[in-house]
Amino acid sequence: MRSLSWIAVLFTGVVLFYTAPSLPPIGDPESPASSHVSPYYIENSVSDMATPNLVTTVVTDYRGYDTLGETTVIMTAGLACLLILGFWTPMRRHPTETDRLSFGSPVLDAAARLLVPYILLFALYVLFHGHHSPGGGFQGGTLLAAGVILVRLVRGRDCGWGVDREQAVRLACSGAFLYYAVGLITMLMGHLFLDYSKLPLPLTAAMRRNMGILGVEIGVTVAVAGTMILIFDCLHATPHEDREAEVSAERAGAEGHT
Amino acid sequence: MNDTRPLWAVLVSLAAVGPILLSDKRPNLREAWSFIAAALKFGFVVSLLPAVLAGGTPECKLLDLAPGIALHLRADPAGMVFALLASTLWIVTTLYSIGYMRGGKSPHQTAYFASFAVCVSSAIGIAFAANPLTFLLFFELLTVATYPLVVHNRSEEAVRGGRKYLAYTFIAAQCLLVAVVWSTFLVPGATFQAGGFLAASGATPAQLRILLLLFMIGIGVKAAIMPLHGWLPAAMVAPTPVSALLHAVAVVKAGAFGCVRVLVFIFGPSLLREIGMDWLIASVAAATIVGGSLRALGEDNLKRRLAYSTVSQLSYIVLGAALGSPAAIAGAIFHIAAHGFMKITLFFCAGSIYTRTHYTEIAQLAGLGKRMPITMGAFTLAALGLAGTPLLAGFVSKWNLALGAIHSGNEVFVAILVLSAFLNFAYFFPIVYTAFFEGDKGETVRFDETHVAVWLPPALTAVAALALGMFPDFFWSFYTLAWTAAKAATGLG
Amino acid sequence: MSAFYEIANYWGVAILLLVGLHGMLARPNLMRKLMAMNIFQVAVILFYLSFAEKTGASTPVAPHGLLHPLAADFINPLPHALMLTAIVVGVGTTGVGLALLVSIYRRYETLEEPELLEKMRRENA
Amino acid sequence: MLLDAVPFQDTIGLAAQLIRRAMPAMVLIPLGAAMLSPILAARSPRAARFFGGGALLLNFFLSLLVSNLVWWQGPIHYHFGGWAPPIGIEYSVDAVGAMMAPLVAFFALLSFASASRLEKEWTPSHGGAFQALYLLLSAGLMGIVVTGDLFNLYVFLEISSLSTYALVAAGEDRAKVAAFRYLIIGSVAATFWVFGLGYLYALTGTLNMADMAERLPAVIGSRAAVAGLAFIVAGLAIKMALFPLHGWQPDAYTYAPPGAMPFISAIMAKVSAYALFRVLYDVFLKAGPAGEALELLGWVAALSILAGSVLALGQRDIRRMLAYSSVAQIGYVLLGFSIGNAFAVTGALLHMVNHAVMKSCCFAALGAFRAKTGRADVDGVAGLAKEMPWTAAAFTIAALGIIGIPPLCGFFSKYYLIRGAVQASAWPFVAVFGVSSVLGTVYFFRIIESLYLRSADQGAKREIAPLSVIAPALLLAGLVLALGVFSQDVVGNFVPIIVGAGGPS
Repeated sequence: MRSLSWIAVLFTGVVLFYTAPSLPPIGDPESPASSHVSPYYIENSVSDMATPNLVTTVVTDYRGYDTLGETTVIMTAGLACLLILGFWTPMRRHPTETDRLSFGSPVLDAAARLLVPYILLFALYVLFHGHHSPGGGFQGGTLLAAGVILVRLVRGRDCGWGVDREQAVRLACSGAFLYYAVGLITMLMGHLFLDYSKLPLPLTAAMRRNMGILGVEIGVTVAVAGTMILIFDCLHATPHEDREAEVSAERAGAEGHT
Repeated sequence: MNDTRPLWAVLVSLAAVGPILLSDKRPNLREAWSFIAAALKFGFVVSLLPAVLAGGTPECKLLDLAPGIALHLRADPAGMVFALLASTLWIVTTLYSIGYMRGGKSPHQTAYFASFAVCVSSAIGIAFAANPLTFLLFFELLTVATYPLVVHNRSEEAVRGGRKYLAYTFIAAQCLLVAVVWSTFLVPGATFQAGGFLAASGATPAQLRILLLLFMIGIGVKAAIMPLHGWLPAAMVAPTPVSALLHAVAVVKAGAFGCVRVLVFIFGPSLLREIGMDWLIASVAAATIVGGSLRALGEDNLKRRLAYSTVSQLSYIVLGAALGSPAAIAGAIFHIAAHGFMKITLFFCAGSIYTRTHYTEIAQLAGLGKRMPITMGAFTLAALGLAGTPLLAGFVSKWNLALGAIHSGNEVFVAILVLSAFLNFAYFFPIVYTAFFEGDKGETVRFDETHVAVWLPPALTAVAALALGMFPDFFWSFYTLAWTAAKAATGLG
Repeated sequence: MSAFYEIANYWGVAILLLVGLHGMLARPNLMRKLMAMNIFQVAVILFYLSFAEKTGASTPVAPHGLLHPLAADFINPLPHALMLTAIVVGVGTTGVGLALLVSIYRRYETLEEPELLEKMRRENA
Repeated sequence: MLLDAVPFQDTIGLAAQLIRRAMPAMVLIPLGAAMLSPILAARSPRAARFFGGGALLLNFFLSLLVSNLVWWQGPIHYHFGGWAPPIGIEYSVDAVGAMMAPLVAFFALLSFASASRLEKEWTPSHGGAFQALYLLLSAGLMGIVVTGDLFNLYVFLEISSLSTYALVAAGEDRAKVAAFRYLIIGSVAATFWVFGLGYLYALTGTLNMADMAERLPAVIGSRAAVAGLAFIVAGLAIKMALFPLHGWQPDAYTYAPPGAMPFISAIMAKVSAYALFRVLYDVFLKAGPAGEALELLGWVAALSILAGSVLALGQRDIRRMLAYSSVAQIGYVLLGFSIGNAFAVTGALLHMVNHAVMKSCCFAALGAFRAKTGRADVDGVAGLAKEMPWTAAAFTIAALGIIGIPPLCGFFSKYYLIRGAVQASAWPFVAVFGVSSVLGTVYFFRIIESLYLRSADQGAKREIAPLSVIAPALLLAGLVLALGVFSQDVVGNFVPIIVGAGGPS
């Protein structure tokens, strides 16, 4: 296996170093990449969909179908983790003694209690302000998941505001489906898939696109948040039999002490 | 224009495969199906005879196999000879195998009858194929359909024989595929024409030689030409009706007929002579004739000796087709039929000897002539025919082959034919002698023939061989068919 | 043909790519392979983003009220949009890879490939 | 109602317009069904399974309608979000795409029954996830087939890859190691594709296939374009499991769950080969891929054919042997593309269809054998022909097809490939076809021999193989025969298009 790797590395290296000089110089405004399609994006996105953030317009509207694919990729990853590690450890309502303190020392507990609300609030800001400043669905979703996972880490494995694995799966799938539904509405009305300007909203075409982008961003956020929590939960879960062994060991330990 | 009789001739036995497989539990019904299919097929083929004799070529085109090439069936004189032989002998062999199988109680009889039906239908398909691709299609179908027969009794030796058979035939199949594709590339949409269609192909002589080599390897394995004949003796482990099928009715005969198709109907005598390959192939055939006979001398097992005799007899056909003069081609095509009748008689006799006495070695046959006069009588008649004695079918084809050799200017092959006659005599006469003149003279031996279905077929085919010898146009008019094909091929018109 | 300094980014990309590729193919530890895969994917992200560069152009967010932004003022947003997808795909693949590693470790108690293959062979025999 | 008010001819026009509008639904139906499956499965697994099956059935009919419309009225284009290319993303289905789409939809539908049969032992949400991933795989593959945008192809390539890693990992314990190796090598392949696309984007500034085809001739001379093509082809070669890069396939095929195998084995490599066809003959055609680049590709393919056949000889486990045989057969397809003339390319495309049918028939039959005896090696299937005559016959027909016996379909694709090779007088490649068929005969007849000629050891445990596993095998065997006899109708549709569309003469 090692010799194959050296051959592959050598061969790829030669191709890279031999062909790099013939690429256009970096930063050159006349390079094909910057002169063929992207000028349209830059000049028309504000007038087309009243969204100053050019990247968001490209991500969610001009190449909106790519992002639907992306959201599906995230959902696929979540479902894949569920299938591979689908050992079903149902959430227990009343965490045992060790669960509460697995990570949480009092200092961490207090810090988390302060930090998490701001993380979640900032996540919503990033989502809703994605039109005007760098941000959008993916970043918002990740931040949401970060908040929830921080609580899990601090407060112990099994409590995370009732977002157990079942809800996480449902969250991931419904987020992706929301994005899909926004596109489907225009298609069922006889127009093109994901053509936000044809959404049945009493607004101008540009504003309809703006709202379409927002709806799609929400779908992405929900999908990404759900998937992140699902993946964390799967990786974190211990299979049934280990679980019972752990609990029984715990009980034996408790009797031993008393 | 679309005369569908050739199509029905091919399809009727394929259609019979279903009922044969389904009536596995009821042997009588299964044999009945085989008989009905054989009779129908024989009827269709014979119904084509008057049209072909009158010079017509009833044909029918079905769906396209490739751009510009259709599944094209056409009954021309040469094809008719092979088709008539195959359908006639199928009836006789079905009768014989019922007797033989019943007697021998061998298992897997349904598989035997089903693959037998597929073999014969692909043989008829090969006979009536009008373009190389259709020929290839039926040729490979025959290859696959014969495998279950070669490994019929599932013994370790049979499986090894099957493996050898597969090795030879599948390598040949690839060469044939390339050759067919190449020929359709050189002359797109070409069909078999008497006198060959490659003349106008514009390929260089070197390419044509390679193409011919590929064709000969592809078809030579089935025609058991010397270096490629290894699988045939190994396939002798199968029961006798299977060997009869292999040797006389379909498989090896399809190979020989394939050689005639390639040498006469794809390349054509003039082109062969032009690229200087005619004497090469003729000499290989001659070498096979002599080599096969010498190997036959050395074999003590009766069936293996007959196998090597087939190897040498088949090369008569290849020799005739290679020489290219009208008489040689006519002799070659006639020998397809003559050898069919004679060799099947020998195998039937070998089978009836085995069912009655379980003798397989020639030394054991001492004094058998008196116990089984009909079988041994038929054996002697067929053996003499193969040796080429006058008044028998073998003589007619050998006479024409010798005439053809002289016409085409290679007299040396006449010597080969004479030498092979002596060799034939040398390896058949000891059998006849031990059967009739040796063995304990004294005690009276009672008549001890096997079941009627086992000794009647060899008698019939021996008489047919005799009849063909005396009246070459007897019933099937093989002789006129052979000569019409030969005249057309050499432009005598 | 661009001069050496004009395409400096691409040397960085090449090095990252080669390090990632070597790490994935040669490293015996499966977790290291996964990390090398991330390096490999980051290299591509850097590669695309170096197309987006325009000298003298600012980040692709039009200031408030500017109705018709000029192409020369803003860098090319397309590669950034595409690399959002590549990042997401990277996360997805790493997530599934981690899940596989967890289940392998739980079943075979090792992540070293030679040991792993040895255990599988012994079980198989 | 709208329709009956319109006279008959207009309804045809209306129907055509409707299908033209509904074309992307070929991807969206399985995609939507996949998104809803886990939610539905939590409530009632049976309803979820009918929902998934119904979605695939509807998808198959739609793909038939679309392909007939394409073959009748020419390519269909669809602009997402109302943005015409190269601004937005475009779906474009031409004659060859119209052949692949029903193929993907058919195999997704066919092995859905046997794949979902496996879920009985799992919890509902586990099953829901399996079905969702199966639907995502079919949506991903269909997305690759119909897309007209190179980056969109990467996204759907990634969807199908991720779901395949999970489906493979759902098999027995060793499958997880095989899935991890497949994940690593698969992500190398996908990243190579993006990297190569980066080069081409840097030179042409567009991601749309048609637009890039227009702009490539100007820049084809530069080294970067050749490097881009090299990376793209390398990436796809890994996905197609071409020799030296096929390391992941044998393990993945061996340990994957038998239910999903007919689908995975048949379609995965073919869709990557089809993507390669789009790159070589849609994107790079006008620029004329460098002669020697195609020549090199041809030699890699020839090497892959021989190596795959030889490696397949040495295998006792039939699944591993079929995996190596797939390495060889995909080499046929690549060799057909690299020879380049109309016959060879037609042969390559036809071989994609034929091999998909034949290989999945082998795996379906093998699944039935394994359900019966629990073993999948050559000795394990000894003497099974007596107990399972129909499945054994199906396996034999598929095996003879792969070897190339007329009138089965394998013969005709080989006929075109050899005809193309002879026309380009590429004699070494003709020899390669011959040798690999002979090798194929050896390793397939070893199994046929074991099936029919050896007696079964009575000790092995015997369950009844369920009909849902045997039925696909029989249906596919029938298809092998039908495709062979009617190969002209399949070919008739896309030969003129390839030759007509300025393809290779």
